[in-house]
Amino acid sequence: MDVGIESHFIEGAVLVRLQGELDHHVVEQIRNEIDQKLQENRYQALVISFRGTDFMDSSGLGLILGRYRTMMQHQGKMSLCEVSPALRRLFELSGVLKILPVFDSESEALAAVKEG
Amino acid sequence: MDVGIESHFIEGAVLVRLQGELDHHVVEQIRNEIDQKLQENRYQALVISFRGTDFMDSSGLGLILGRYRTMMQHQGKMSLCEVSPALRRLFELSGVLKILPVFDSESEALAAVKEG
Amino acid sequence: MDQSGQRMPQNYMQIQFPSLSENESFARVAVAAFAAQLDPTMEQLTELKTAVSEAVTNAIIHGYESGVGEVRISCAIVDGRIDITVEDEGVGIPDLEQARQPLYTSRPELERSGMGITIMESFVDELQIESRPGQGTRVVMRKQVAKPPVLHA
Amino acid sequence: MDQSGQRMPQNYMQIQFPSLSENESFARVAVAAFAAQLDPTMEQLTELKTAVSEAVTNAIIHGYESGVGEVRISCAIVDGRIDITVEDEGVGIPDLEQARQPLYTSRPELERSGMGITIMESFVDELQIESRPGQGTRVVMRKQVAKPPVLHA
Ligand SMILES: Nc1ncnc2c1ncn2[C@@H]1O[C@H](COP(=O)(O)OP(=O)(O)O)[C@@H](O)[C@H]1O
Ligand SMILES: Nc1ncnc2c1ncn2[C@@H]1O[C@H](COP(=O)(O)OP(=O)(O)O)[C@@H](O)[C@H]1O
Repeated sequence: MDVGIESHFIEGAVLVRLQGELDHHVVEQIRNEIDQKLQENRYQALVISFRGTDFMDSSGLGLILGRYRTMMQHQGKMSLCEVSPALRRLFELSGVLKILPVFDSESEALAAVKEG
Repeated sequence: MDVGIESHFIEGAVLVRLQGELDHHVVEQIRNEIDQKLQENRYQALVISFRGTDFMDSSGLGLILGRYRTMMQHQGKMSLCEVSPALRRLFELSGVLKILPVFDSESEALAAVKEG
Repeated sequence: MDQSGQRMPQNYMQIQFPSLSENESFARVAVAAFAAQLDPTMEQLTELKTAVSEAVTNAIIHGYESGVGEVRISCAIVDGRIDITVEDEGVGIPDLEQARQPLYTSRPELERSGMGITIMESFVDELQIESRPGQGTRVVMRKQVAKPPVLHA
Repeated sequence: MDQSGQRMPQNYMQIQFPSLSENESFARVAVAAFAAQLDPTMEQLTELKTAVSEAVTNAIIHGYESGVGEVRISCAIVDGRIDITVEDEGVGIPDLEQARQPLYTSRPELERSGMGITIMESFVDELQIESRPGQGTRVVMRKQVAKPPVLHA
């Protein structure tokens, strides 16, 4: 199936690349994997890249907002990148754009969570 | 929708490029267009290219065999090209491979119908 | 036109499946494949898929909670418009007005965002929700995809 | 296992639509989207789509000839195998043995190739056709897509 998640530790941050169609079925399967990586990283920094995300619905928003809450609780930093116009519209509608920075490239998103 | 046909007159032959999914619905729509071009060409030569054909079922075989019959009646020449493994299997199963030459490229297929 | 002055659908389909999360992707792809005959833009297709995904996910998560029941989708095409109905026979929605509030969710523990109904509303032209507690929920979405034909008087 | 010793399906779906040629593509895409949960190879997916396309086209062209009736597809998944049933309530097949001959077609004037049933046979593991003249036709196709789970005695 389309489930795809690839996660890396890069310069103190967890970089998660989400692939395929991000719906409720898939989100249930990948949430634990992300949370485990965050624990290993002691919630320092998280970058989510949507380059490979072909589809997303509000279950994906729930995943993002849930990770945002966790990171805030631990004073961690978080950013998003490589967001298609369709996804940007969802992010706008749900207020994600107001609370999280969105960058064009992974390197910009990684630089942003390392600052300060 | 996926209906796609592109036809050209090239050096005395009709070159037809079939695009998309070749099923009964689509075949009904494109048969007349091919036959009209053949009439203009006085049934001299026909090359069908399947480079853009993503899917085909036995309705597509009916289209090919029907054109083959028409071309034979008029002592015209016909060849096929750019056939994917999936299509080749259908051609093998139905005996198309026994009566029609299949080439890798359009130029080879065109050269073959001009010979003799 | 039929007796009631409504125009008859030019095409329709129905699908049914158990409320398993594996079927969310099947449901939206099936509706998109049906809608393809209206020659939608990529944007319209994404909107339809997203709206269907929201309605089906709600039937699975909220309608049938942890149990399994049947989800039914019917689609009709009339004059370039697609009407999509998603139904469950689940627990129903006790307070529809509350449910329609952006960010409201009854299942925050599942990390639901509470944006499903808001997304449906903004991705289709017309959204209608009927629900009876204990009996189920029916979501009707209408979207004009292609131009309607010119009608003769 | 149920009473009869058959294993219950782990998932299923049903679709219904009028016998319009526009729906041929919808039907095979819907079945492929459902079969995707078995993680088929591209080749298996093409085989399933082709077999479904043949059965649905036959229901439309032969079953309902020039009129319009309903085509129904049901799919069930059991232990990595998909069972697909395509049904119509059309004219039926008077001589099944003849119909199954490669290259036999009752509609040569429509440029049918007579290869539909032969293709279904070679693209699935098991093909069963039941038909009653005047009442309709039911085509059942079975295909093992993923490995069946190891059963405990
Ligand atoms: N089919 C349904 N059956 C029962 N309750 C539903 C259904 N659809 C929506 N609801 C209720 O409406 C609320 C809001 O739905 P929605 O906006 O999609 O957000 P979410 O799915 O994130 O909770 C849900 O939390 C639920 O209480
Ligand atoms: N659903 C059906 N209803 C009635 N007749 C059918 C049906 N399916 C197949 N047949 C009969 O079986 C014949 C062979 O079918 P097939 O091998 O698919 O070839 P084709 O569709 O090219 O005619 C058809 O020509 C038709 O007479």
